[in-house]
Amino acid sequence: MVASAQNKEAGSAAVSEGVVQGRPIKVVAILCNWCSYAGADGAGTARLSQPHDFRIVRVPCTGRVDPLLVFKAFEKGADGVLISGCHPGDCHYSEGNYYARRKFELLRRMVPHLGIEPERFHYTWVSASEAARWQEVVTTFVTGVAELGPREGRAL
Amino acid sequence: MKFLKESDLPAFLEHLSGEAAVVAPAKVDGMVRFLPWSPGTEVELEALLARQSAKEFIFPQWETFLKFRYLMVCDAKRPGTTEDAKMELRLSEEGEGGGEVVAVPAPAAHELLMVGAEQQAVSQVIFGLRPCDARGFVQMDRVFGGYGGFYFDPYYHARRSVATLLVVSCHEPRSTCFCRGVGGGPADAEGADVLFTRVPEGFVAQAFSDKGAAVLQYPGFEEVSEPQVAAAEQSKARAEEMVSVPFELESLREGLRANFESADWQELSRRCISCGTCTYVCPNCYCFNVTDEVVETQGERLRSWDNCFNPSYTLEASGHNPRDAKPSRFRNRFNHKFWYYPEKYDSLLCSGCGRCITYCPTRIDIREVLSVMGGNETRAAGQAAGGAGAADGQVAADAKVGGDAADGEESQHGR
Amino acid sequence: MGDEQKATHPAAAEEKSGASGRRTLTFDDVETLAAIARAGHRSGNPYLPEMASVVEVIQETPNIKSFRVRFTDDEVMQSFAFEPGQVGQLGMYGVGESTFAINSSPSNNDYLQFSVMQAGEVTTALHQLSMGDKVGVRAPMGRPFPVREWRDKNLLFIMGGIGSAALRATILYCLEHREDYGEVTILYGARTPVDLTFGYDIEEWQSREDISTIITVDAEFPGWEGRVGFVPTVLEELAPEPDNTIAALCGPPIMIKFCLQVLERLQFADEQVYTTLEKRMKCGIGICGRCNVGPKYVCVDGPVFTMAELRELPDEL
Amino acid sequence: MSDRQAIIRELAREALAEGRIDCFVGWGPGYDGSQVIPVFAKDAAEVEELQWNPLCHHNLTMFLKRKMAEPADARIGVCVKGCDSRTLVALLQEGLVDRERLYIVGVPCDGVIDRRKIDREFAAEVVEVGVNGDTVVARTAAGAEKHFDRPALLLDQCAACRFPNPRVADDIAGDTVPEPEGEPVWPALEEFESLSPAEKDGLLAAVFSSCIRCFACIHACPVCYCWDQCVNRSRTPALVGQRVETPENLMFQLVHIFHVAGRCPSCGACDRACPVEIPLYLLHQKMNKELYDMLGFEAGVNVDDRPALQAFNLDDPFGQG
Repeated sequence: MVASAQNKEAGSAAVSEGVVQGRPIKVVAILCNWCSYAGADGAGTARLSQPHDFRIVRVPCTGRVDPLLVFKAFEKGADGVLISGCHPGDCHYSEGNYYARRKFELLRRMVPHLGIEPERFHYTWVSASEAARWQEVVTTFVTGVAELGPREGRAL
Repeated sequence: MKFLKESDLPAFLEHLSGEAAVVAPAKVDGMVRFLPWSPGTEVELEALLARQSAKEFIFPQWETFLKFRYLMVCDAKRPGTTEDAKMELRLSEEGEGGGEVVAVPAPAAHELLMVGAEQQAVSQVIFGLRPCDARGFVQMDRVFGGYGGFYFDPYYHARRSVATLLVVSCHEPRSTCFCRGVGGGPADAEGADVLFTRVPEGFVAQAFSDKGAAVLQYPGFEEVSEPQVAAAEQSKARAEEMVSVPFELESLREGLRANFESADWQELSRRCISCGTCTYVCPNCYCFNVTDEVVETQGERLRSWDNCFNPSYTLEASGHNPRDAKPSRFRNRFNHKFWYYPEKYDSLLCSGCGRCITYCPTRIDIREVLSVMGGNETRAAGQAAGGAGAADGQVAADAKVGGDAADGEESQHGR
Repeated sequence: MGDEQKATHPAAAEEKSGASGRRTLTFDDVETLAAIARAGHRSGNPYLPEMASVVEVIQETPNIKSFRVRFTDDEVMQSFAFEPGQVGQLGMYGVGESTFAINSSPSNNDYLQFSVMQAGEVTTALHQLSMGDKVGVRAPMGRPFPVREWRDKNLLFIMGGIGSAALRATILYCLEHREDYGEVTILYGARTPVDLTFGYDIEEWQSREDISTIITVDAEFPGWEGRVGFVPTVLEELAPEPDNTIAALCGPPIMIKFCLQVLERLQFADEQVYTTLEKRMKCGIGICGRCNVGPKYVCVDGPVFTMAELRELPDEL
Repeated sequence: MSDRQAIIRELAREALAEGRIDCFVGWGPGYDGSQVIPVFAKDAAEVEELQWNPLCHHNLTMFLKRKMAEPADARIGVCVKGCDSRTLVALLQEGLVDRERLYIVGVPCDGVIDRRKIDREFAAEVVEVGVNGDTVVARTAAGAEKHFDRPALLLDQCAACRFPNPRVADDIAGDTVPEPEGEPVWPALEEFESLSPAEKDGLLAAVFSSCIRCFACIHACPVCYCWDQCVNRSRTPALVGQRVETPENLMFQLVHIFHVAGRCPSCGACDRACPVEIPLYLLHQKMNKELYDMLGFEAGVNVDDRPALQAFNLDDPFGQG
């Protein structure tokens, strides 16, 4: 994640008020309702500091998340997409995230192929009790995207 | 009649690009396509046909009809009159020009809806058209030009009236060309403002309209010499020879009318995959769709190409689809071109370029379909009207069917 | 209304240049029709809707609402003219447009009424309209019922379900010029009494002496004392006299199919029977190519057709 | 080569004569001697039209998918090459084709000629392509001729083909050809994968700006079977709008590519059907390369496998983080 020095300095300075190079970065976080959404909620109630410029989409299960929704988000101007669900094995629907895991791994390998920097897409697992882990996951991800700055893709 | 040296062509186009956008065929990684021309790009006239006709430059694949925007205007600043609303629009930093305030909210309403029609037409010069491409525009002009007392399309008309069509007659027609079969020809001037014909070291140019005459004022043109005129005539005659007339035009409309329920449509459409390539590479197909595209509170109503092979083209909200089965959609394309359109607009909707044959993924052959439906050739199994040979066999026998293009009612109007 | 650029009409220009003759439609000549149709498009741009706002919403049945809309520009509202049977495109910016019969009376310059059954994307969005909301209207369109030609004839209106919306304007026109016509019979059927639209009209029509109104529902329904039976069966029992009578039909295809058979048995000639078709439409002005039945476009050559004309067209309804 | 053609005709004639099938789908003569078309043979005369030669590039499985066969319950005989058979296996894996009404004639294949490589060498129209041994002769109507050596003319994917013999068949036309060993290779991707993100973005933007949304790639794809209900035409959800330009054109193709993930064997039918020659292999071959790296999975190889994304196992070697 080597960002040019100038970009890095601008990135970290600007992330506090969420405005980078004149346009606020847009990050979409797709969270599964049973674990990651609850974890993020927990982080919120525990007043753990986290960047505030990302939008959460709550889904019943990451197994339902169609990879095309991620590409559609990028096409409509998202600068970063994070997907987080239950740890494999804890899925409320028992096998949702096993299917999801394969789809997102394929997605993770195809996103760079379209000229989108790899750091702009990440999928992971955060359980309902791991508020601290959520804070760490979302902060690193959003800071990483902020450092890259708004995306000027022309293909997607 | 004037003469232009081959070497002067780039200068001629550069002169034209002074006040108009020039479009010309160019070869880009193996494919010849009509592309915006800029000085220094080489015009490709060797290959006969560009991959698609130049239709998209006058009837673009998508264009904006109108833009709209919902503005939530809070009471404090609620404009009392249209003037205030316009002022408020100009002040709001993201209010771009072009939008015109047409509605002032009724006292109770708090929503301001602004609508602005989009109509800008860049004048264009399209060089390197073939006669079949130019004829495509003539046939579309009738639809969009309100022929027969129907409606008039300002978007198409705005572009068409400022477009100049420079046609280059064909030197080596392809086996899939059948312009003479539909009342045209490899050197036909219908729709052309200037017709160029290739002769040794240059082109003989003849104007056919005021726009054409204006183009010929360019000083680079020289007086044409007798041998050059003769060479042009000879090249036209030679090209005329090479184009076959694969089906009978005279009885075609009646044949299509009589064969509406024929099982042949099922046979002929078996290998069709109902995609729509034939209609999008065709210089004449003009059917379109109108959709609203909105992001949050602003968007536009836009027109985009559509085609009767699209399964949801006639799908009604009730779920009923009058043309649900593939053969009925397949049939509609040929009926529209050789029966429905002629009945309403008194000309054919096909100029015989053959692109629909060349670029169809399974090579559906319009000549075969029309000779079967025209009732003058029983359907030989898997046999294409124009082709015979096996891979290791002989060249396609040029099936001469019905001799020269009969001067039936359609082709007279088509002239 | 957008740019005021007045586009001259090349068809008129072409007219002078002697292009082959204009194709005359079977009823009135094209001049009046084309002039009426274009009256609504002041800017010369037939794709640009006229802005209107909803003044009243009537819940006719659980899935049918009538919207009374008034053009925002009062001058347009006053000068607006249409013939009974013509249609209009009612649209919401951001969703799209759909074609509906204008079913308020042609003499009413206060509002236009469109009845919308919820079926697809646009109609579902229209059903969320409330007072004061803005809509786009492109009207009038299409070929109307030739009410002037029907003078001194008996009229038989046969309607099913939402088909009533297509004939209401014509019925209102004929009732306003009642003396011009012979006997007027209205046969209107629906699946259940709840599905009967225009309850406010039905009472008035049933109370009038000079017309006979028969309302039927498909099957017994608690609390319904009126007639029970499918429209075609009731039509058979009614056995109207064919001579000097015009039948105007609109309803679900199955009803039209059986009613036509009944009318045929009653010796109604094809020229006497009119219907108004419904197709998927986009431009509404005879250009985009999709609403054709054979060579005829339902949006400009129709939606009103006589059975004689429909028999000539290929069977792809 | 012609003995395979003779066997195909023989098998088709028998199947039709014994009434086991209603029609036999194969390749037949096109409108000139330089190409073939899919042919639906229903009687002995039409069977004589059937051909087998290196020009037979169509994947005839596309005629077996939903709402394509006429009538829907017709019993169909079909010719399939190696790659075609993998798409048929993919359909069979999901039970989307009734195996009972199919009579599958497998055709061992040693490479299909890429017609575009010939056309690029000529300005005029090529009207005849003759193949004898390892040389290919292409001629225009005016008689201009060019000779090519056959391996150079093959489709790129044929050079890297791992399954030239049909994966499923009732009968095989002639003896099988040797199958290459070793890992799959993706030569066509190397150049693109070496580009920087910005260069990839620029190249894809240019390539997909010429897409005309004609749906030929989707309708020609045997495993893209929603085709008349395709989400690319729907407005609910509106994944793709009607602005026919790059971002939505690429989205349009991603809908196709990701819906066939794990079922598409990169047979190239979409590349060949595209009228504006968009290199779709950049997407579907890359997807198949990644699926192989991830799971060692190759689409449409065994009828009783599950497509990659419709199955899982607990210890998938990724997604731990």
